[in-house]
Amino acid sequence: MSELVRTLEALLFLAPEPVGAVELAEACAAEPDEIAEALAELGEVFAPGRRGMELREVAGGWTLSSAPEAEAAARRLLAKPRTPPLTPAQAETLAIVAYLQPVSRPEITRIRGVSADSASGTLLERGLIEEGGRSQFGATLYRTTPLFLKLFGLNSVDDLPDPSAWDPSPEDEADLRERLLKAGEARVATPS
Amino acid sequence: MSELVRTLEALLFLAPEPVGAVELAEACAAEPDEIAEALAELGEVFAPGRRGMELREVAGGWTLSSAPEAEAAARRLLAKPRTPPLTPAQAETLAIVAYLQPVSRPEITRIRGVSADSASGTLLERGLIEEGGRSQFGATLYRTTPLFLKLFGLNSVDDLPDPSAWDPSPEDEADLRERLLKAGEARVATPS
Amino acid sequence: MTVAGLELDLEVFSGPFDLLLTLVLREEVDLMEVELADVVLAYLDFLEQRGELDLEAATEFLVLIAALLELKSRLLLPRDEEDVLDFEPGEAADELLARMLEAKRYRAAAEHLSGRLAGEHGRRFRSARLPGFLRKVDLSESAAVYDPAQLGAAIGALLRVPPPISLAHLTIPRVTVAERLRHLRALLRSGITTFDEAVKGADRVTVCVTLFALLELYKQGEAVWEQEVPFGDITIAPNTPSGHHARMSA
Repeated sequence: MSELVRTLEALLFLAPEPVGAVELAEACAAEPDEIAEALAELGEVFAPGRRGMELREVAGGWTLSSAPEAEAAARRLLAKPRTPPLTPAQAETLAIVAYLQPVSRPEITRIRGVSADSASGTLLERGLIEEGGRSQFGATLYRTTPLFLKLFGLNSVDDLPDPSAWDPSPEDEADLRERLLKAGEARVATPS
Repeated sequence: MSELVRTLEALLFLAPEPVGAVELAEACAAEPDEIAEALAELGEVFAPGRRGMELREVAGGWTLSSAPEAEAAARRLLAKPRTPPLTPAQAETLAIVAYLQPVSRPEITRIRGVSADSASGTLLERGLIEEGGRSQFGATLYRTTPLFLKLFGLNSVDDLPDPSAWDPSPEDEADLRERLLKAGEARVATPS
Repeated sequence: MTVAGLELDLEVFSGPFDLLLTLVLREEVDLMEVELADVVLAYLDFLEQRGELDLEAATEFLVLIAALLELKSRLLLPRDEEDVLDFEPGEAADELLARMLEAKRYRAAAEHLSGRLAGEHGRRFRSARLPGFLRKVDLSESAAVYDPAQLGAAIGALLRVPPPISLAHLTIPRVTVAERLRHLRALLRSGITTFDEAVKGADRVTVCVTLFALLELYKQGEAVWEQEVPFGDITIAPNTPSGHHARMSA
């Protein structure tokens, strides 16, 4: 392991938050391509399944995380769960904030059709969303946090898939049409 | 690297304090001699001079620490105030503390209309504000720090810009604190 | 089973709820002919059989049935004030469809996010205090990085008092249910009457409130009502033991 790779390992071990390649280059007094090469080597060392740690690129920077295989032991030692799963209401609220940010609470409510107060409160408390300014009427606007990106393994919100990917497909439409015809026939067969 | 060694590596990476061999054995559901063997193997991997981290046995048990060779780079990266752009919530909270100091947390909440716990926590952690005594009702009071002045390029808080340039109704003669509290209460009363 | 699969057996339609919704939105089933009360009853039956309340599914059902009720009420109301009516039925259906698609899109995005989070399960990050040699910050080394104007601007924004909410666009109710109850009871004292008679010359709000009053009379057992054909006049009769059976088509 070269000195630069060792230094990078030490920095990523110490840094409380993901560190961008530019900052790493400055701290190591190295050129960007040297850093890229060293990060690639470190990525090999900490490739999934090899070690107790993994090298990850999240929230716009590089960081080390524990390997998922050690989770059972980590839970026993640290006695606190990683991140509890989201309830459907929380996941929906988070999805709306992630895609439409900055977005106000009334807008979230309009899209969900039900109040999002409790869900957004929990998301704020868990640090997954934060206030990001105010609308022209003074309503608080919400956006996602770097912690959200970290916990969801995303480098940026641009990595989220295009939501139109989940719109009903032409096949689904055709399927519905077919069910319509069948239902129509059934009605003719059994007049009420 | 065996599974047990990988798990130990993950645990020592995550643990903020040194961990004793007995606790490690319990967390890994392994026998003491297996742990001793695994620690010896890990000690080989992280022997001084080999990696960016070192495995060390200290008073309370086993711990990973950064290698001394990386100290200069670590200082360049981390031994400096963290100054990411302030979020709107942080800027609001910091402005309230700067202009009204000393000011209590409940007062900040009343002015903002929403809780400032997370923002003030971050400002405390970054050393921009600090606790400075208690109000007559026992609430913690906040004030700005010398680091705050330094990072804003100010000689003293008297050099803060006159808010009248941004004031929607500068002709209002009332005290700044009273006006902020009144506006905050009006915001809470207005559903947005 | 979710709300979508709720099996319905209505006069004009039999099949799953989601299909009914699709047909209504495509205007292939006339919403005017769908007895939404029967849909609600079918859902209540389903809940009873199931023996437990799935809050998410119940919420979904409420949203959908409320949207259908809104649409139907727009179709049912008299159309004499075209300028005030903001939606054509087709437009309303489009809006409903767009709203459902939007909600569906973010429900799918939510599932994606939950899946992502589950995929990251077990990857923890280190959170330890920095070692001592990194905690000492040299003040003289720190440069000014923030602009004091940001603080002035934040204070200025906090001084802004929100404009009072204008209620001018809301109709102030000038007519009460109690008043319309008195009116209906007076009409019924001289025998059978009609809804048209009861709301002759009245404005839209009064028509609505009269309908509420009529529902109240029906609930109290004071009156029964009948509508022969959709859009036809509603006949209202004082309830006698041998009286007509009430039939509601809302």
